[in-house]
Amino acid sequence: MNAIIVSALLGVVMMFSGIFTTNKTIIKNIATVGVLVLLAANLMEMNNLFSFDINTHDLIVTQRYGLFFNCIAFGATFIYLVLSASDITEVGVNAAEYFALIFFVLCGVAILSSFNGLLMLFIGVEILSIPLYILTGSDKRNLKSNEASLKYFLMGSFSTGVMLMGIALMYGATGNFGMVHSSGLRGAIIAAQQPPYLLVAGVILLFASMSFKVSAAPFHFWTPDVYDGAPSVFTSFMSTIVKAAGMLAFIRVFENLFTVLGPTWHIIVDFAIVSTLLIGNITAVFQQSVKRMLAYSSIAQAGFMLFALYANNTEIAKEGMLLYAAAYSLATISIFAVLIKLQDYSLDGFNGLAKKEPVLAFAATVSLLSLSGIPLTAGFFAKYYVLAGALQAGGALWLIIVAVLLAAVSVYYYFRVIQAMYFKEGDPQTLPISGGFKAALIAVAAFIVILGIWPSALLSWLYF
Amino acid sequence: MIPVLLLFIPLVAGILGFFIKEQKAASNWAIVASVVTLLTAVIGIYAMPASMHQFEASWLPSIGASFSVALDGMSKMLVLLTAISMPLIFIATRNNNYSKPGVFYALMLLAQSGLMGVFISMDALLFYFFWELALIPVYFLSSIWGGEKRIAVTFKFFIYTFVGSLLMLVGILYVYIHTKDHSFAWSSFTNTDLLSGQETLPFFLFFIAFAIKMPIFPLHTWQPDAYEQAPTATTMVLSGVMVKMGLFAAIRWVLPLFPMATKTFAMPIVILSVIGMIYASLIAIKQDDIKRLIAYSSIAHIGLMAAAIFAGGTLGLQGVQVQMFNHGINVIGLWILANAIESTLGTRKLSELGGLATKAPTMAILFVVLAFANIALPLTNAFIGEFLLFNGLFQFNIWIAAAAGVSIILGAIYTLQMVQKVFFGELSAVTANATEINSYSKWVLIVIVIAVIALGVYPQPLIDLTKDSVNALLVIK
Amino acid sequence: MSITQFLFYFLTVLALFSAVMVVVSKNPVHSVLWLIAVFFAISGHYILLNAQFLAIVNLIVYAGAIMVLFLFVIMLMNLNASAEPQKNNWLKLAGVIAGGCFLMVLVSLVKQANELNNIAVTMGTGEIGLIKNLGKALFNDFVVPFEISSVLFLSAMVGAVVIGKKA
Amino acid sequence: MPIQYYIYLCLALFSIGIVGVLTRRNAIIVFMCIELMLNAVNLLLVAFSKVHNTAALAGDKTSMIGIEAQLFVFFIMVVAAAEVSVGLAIIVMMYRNVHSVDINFLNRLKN
Amino acid sequence: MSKLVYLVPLFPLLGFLVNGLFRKSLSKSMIGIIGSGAMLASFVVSLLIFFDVKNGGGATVQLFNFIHVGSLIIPFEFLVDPLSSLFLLIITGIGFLIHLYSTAYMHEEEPMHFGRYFAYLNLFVFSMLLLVLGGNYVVMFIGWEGVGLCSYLLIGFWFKNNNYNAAAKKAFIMNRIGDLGFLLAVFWLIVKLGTVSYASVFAAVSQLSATDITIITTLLFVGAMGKSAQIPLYTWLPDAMAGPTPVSALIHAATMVTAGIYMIARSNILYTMAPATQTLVAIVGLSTAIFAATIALKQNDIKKVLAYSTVSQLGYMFLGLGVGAYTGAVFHVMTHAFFKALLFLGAGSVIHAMHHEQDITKMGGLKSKLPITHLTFLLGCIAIAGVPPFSGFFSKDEILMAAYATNPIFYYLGMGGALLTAFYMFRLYSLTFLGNFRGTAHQQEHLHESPIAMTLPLMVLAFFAVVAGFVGIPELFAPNAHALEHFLAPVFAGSTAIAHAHHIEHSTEWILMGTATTIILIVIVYAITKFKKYETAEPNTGIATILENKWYIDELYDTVIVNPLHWFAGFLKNTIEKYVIDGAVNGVGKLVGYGSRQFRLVQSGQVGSYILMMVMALVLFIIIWFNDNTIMRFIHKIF
Repeated sequence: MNAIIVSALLGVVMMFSGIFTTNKTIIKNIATVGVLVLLAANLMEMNNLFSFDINTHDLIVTQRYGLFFNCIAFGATFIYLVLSASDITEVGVNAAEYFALIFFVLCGVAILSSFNGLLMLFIGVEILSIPLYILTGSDKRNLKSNEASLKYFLMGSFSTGVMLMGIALMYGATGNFGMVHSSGLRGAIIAAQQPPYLLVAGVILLFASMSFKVSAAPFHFWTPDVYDGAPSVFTSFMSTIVKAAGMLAFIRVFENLFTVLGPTWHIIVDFAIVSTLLIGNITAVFQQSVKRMLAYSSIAQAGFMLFALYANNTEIAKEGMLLYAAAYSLATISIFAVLIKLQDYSLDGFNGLAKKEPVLAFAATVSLLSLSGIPLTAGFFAKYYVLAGALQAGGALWLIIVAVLLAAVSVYYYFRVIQAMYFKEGDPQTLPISGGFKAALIAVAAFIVILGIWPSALLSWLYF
Repeated sequence: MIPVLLLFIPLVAGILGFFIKEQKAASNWAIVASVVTLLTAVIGIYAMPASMHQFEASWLPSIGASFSVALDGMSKMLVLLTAISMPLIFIATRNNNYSKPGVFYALMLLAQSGLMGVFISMDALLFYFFWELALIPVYFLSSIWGGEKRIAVTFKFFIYTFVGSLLMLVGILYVYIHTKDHSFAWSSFTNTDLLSGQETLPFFLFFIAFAIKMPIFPLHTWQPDAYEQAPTATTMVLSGVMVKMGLFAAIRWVLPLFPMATKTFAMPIVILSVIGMIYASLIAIKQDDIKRLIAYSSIAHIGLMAAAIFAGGTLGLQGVQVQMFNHGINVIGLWILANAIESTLGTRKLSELGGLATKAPTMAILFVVLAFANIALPLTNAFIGEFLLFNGLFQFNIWIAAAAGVSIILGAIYTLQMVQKVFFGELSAVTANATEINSYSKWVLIVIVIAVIALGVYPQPLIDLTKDSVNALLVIK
Repeated sequence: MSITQFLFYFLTVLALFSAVMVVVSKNPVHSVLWLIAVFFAISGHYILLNAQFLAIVNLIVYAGAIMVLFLFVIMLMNLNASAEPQKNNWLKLAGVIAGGCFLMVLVSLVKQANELNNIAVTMGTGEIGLIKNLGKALFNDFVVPFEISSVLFLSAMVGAVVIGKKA
Repeated sequence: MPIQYYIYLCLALFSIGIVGVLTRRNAIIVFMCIELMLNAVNLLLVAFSKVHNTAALAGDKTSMIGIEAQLFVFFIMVVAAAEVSVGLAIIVMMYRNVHSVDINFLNRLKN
Repeated sequence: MSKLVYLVPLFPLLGFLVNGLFRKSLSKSMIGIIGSGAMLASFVVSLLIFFDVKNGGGATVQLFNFIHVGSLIIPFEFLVDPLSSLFLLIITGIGFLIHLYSTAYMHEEEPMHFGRYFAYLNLFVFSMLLLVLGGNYVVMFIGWEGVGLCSYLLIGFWFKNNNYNAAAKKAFIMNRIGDLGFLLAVFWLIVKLGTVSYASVFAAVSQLSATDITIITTLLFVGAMGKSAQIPLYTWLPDAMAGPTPVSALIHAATMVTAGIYMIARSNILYTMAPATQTLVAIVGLSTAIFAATIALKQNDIKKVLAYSTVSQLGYMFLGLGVGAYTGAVFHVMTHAFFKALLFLGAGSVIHAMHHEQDITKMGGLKSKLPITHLTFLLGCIAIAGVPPFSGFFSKDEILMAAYATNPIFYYLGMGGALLTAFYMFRLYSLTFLGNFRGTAHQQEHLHESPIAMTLPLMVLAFFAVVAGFVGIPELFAPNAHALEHFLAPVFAGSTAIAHAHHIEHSTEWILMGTATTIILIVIVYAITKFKKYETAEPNTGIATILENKWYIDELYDTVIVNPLHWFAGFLKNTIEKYVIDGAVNGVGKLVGYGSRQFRLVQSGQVGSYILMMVMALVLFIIIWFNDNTIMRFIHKIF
């Protein structure tokens, strides 16, 4: 509960800070400190030091796993703010409000990591989504931003409708919204022996809408357009922390349902995984804009995260999910932080970056290596854990082979950026870059490498 | 402790190397580092007790992966090869100038570290780690300092091998799931009870990775291009040491893990390898570029080793072990010569060369010796290897051995053709102003030539070094 | 046919017809009005189902507040029928077919669902729809989501400000 | 009334909403159709709530089972209201920039 | 003494190293002294060993284990027995003479190349010694390939001339083809017996099946074909005349080409047990003898004639081996070594005098100008023609008699070849030394006898060419006078025990011998008279053209093997590699690119179509779920 309450309060604080000051640096610093406070609050709850004691009537259940995910999300947000907070303040005039919205999103993240029931899922998803519609459109005079915002909003609302229909049908079949193990949905399903038709229809609709949230194909269509149109700082946020939270929610909803739903489930998940990987990776190949390429790549990465869903409930997959969230968020935040500093988002805009800004190029390279899953970077273990989980859960080998082959395709487009930076001549225009920013980038890169050598550094916290 | 040192000396030296700006200093640093590695390897292998040859530390206990490295016969030999090659390469190419020399040498040292890791790791995950790590520096080396088409070619090479290694990763996962104690240790991997039907898929997942790396026909097309475009020093690493990764891995990981599948698929694989030998030899006959010629010749030689691995048998396996080392130093010698020719004359086209023996007799002699080593003339080191390899193949199947034998003849054709076109005949416009090979390369080549002949006359040390791993392999089978 | 049955059919027909009119009306204002009609029909259903509180809320919040907001916006923009250019007929057809398919598969599912047989909705009884009961539940069991909804509203509010404020 | 009738009704309303979303280009009408979909869901939830309540009443005369669905409907309305405010703001913003609410008018982002 | 046998190859090796490494700093005379001195030293040791063996010595000397893998042990061992000691003598003896000769012949070369020449020569002798001394097939193979290497180096000694290089390459590759056969035979032995040492192989020969023996011997014979220039692998030898003449004398007459005979003689037990192979050997040998002789009839290059004569004589030796006359074959090797070395060196002397003119139609009348050369050459010709009591007579006669005993047809054909030999040798002699001088005036002015370093070896060789035959006097003349047979008897003891002794009547032998000698003498006289008055070349017609062009065999090989091979290689390189294999690899990349372009179109940018697709996907999911059986079956069918 700590995270939910503190993040909501921090959102309010940020709202008011906009009233009392217009100094962007102060606002920025408040936000950065705020995230640390949030992180501290969450850690406290994790270590049973202090937590709000509220009777949630089993609507919210905090578990170590979810809290740990919160830590990752808040930590990633902290890094995000350190790297990009000054760019957030540059998007428009409402700097304080942007931060407030970010904290509201974090509140949604915290709900999604601890909900216990479809009602809280629904509310959490909405709290997560609504600020994003606004952040997407925050660059108000940019038509691309407008367009992205409108598309995101319409399609998001549509998917909300689908989700609600799914929930309604599930409720109709079981008379329950809860996920408490024996008396909730799961118990009802087990009791019914063969899953009732209405329930299945509802689950499919819910699956579709959750797929939409994590941009899994064939419900991914909004992703490239929205990520491309949104201001880059917010794309960075959306495509990492928010997406990871969505994925966590997805897994949490389904981890209890899968085992009882029968083998057909796997066909649908297979279909989703394959099409997500295929569309994400293949379409990214010919993108000329790095930002749009990263949008497609985030679809592809979602395909990998879906393996954690596929592997429902195996220990290794759950760890993998956390590691994936951390690795993917770190890498993407860092690459976006570099991207934002460039004037030209096209591939040619990166030409010769290594000569001009070696630190930026190096950090971007480490991030890209991590995204493509090369060993010694966190991305490798992330992919490794989820695939191992899928295999351990008795997954089909062909699915994993398809996945790795498409990962090889992903190397193609990630490395095109590395090639542009290191092997091509050019004179990239960059915004002014501070020493602190560079130091932070290096730190992130180092963190990626440390996780890549010793993932236990992160994962062992899960068990203490 | 020794394996750890072998891993970390080049690693640390490499990382430090990034900060050196000046050409000579960087070169000196690399030479010193690699010589220290070499000394460590030699002293460690020959003067230290066996207890120093192993090291194990906890790495990821939750999934059963550990930092487990060890030196057995086979890895000792390849470690020696790696350790010897690097100083030779660094000294021989000391006259080459690079932009950003510090980075160049640093990456070379990192590649060395990765290679060492591949050869010494006794844990599948660790092995995979190093397998990829060896590749990354090479990717950068080739892409930054390579030839005209370097970016596209290196990229193809990288993705090609990456596809293979990803498949191997799936294979590793598959076997891992089936280990009894859910561990990545080599001993657990060899101790699974996979049914023969279950072996097929992971066998091919592993095999394809190694086949691409070796490379086995028809997965070889990345190789000539990559060798041609990479800076010569990198090409030396690639063909001298790196292709041995595939062979080594096949012996270390495929044979003991999937004995039944190996038996089942030995025949098609051997046939494919032999086709590759003849095919590559024939193409080599038609090559006009020295580097490409050596590349195809290398494919042919590797094909023989691959065939012998899957043909099995003491003689063949022992032959592969010996030949890995021999081919490594021989081919490095050939690359040094190719580099010398290219750097002094600015061309690698056979059709533009000729009569170099008049201008550069020393180079000619060294080249001829290595050329004859390349075609496995007796009393050169390659003969021992090929003799054993053919023997192994012969025991497997007479007709295949006879067909493979054709490559002996074809090898003579293209090698002598190359020698003739480069060194004999009248001087051409290009070679008219040729000079003798520089003394760095010369002395390195002399060392190599001495090694070629010494090991050709008295190969027993090499055989004895690897005997235990061959025996171990046969016990498992 | 009892009165409730009659009301059910009447409200159903009304709801469906109005819904179709929402979709097919050329003039956005008409659409809004037809939508309000749908809401009324649905509120009627709520009453039939003894969900009186929801019926009222539906009317006040939806028909009253939200639809007025829509009307405001439409008026503000001065949109009329001609504002919407003709859409590609093929896409329209595809849309109708897709929607029809969706309806079809779900209906066929419900038809096959044996577990729903013999379950009838009894009308005119039950107390859960009463404000008293709902209020108790809302402020006891569901107080957490209720409070958390405030975050939702806050963010919507901030959003409206961010988007709506002249830059 | 058999429960199927309510399900059919709600599915029909929901599908009409979908068809509207698919066929209309006016962003406001598209949005209204989405509201229609939400209302279909609301009605379905209430109907189910009634069914489950009736079933529970057979065993326990004071059972409150089914009330959570009605509260769910309540929350849906809450969320819908919030969404509307944001959505209309976005639409207005778009209208300000391009003087149109045609959803296909903006298509810079593609491929 | 025999224990010191390693000294024999050691001296040439040292000579090679010293001359090779320090050739820049040594003077020519130093180089000559070192090169020849090494040979002399070897010769002396060989001589000692020979007498040691003659007195019942002999030994197997193991130096170290060359290869020891599993149960396979291949030691680096030397075997000293009558056969190898005899070859030692021939190699080091003639080798020494040729070294000596070379110091004068090659004197025009620059010191560096002079040193290189002697280094190669020493290396060659070293390899040849390994070949004959080797105590197992692998060591023999080392020498076997080593002589091939040296032959390559020496033929291409004047490396600026690309024709010479091509000839060198051809020699090496032809040899390699044979070597492959040899190697396969060795593998077969290893597989079947697990050993390659002569002693253990011959002891275990009974364990081999008849098929095994036939295959092994055939494969070994393929090796011999390459090394000893038999049909079909003979074409390299005539081309090998590109090398300096002493090299031709040493390699292509006296030593290297006899390696095949040595090897078969060494493996005589195997061959005796494989009658089928023996027949093959005899037939191939005989055909080669006659075939090469016909070509030699019409050659005008002095060295080419000698080269074809060599091929032809080697054919006789194989005939001897094929009919079981191992001693005869070895005997012929010995006598042939003397007179062929003599002839080549004599030819060298002529070429030297004629300023590198090799065409005999442009010579003539050299008799008076080069008296020593002339005389020794004539003796050589008589010896090779087989006139009694010159050495060639005895050895050839022994082979032919054995052939008669096996199959009279062999004899008649062999005899025909011998007549051809007499004819072309004396054609050569007459054209070169008799008649009028047909060269340029410049050449005539400078005609001179060669220096002593060249003529001395000629004289020594001439002496042996005349008298060497007496070590093998047939039983016909004096019972038990065949010293060589007695000396070699231990080597061939196994074969003698198995083989059916073919004895022909002494009367028959007398008749054959007499007739043959008479006809040969007639042919010689005919040839001398015919070519004495030769003035200008007349264009050849009919079969003569074919003979002049060597039966067009080189052209045939080019058309049937070389050109198709090159075409095929080009096809692989330019089509298969580029478009099929690499094309497939790149095709995958292109496919991904194409897919990418197509997938991008789905992203149309229109909300309506996005939602449409989402709805359709939903419908699809539901359909999938509720038709799971059908769909599962479908998916299982695919994967």
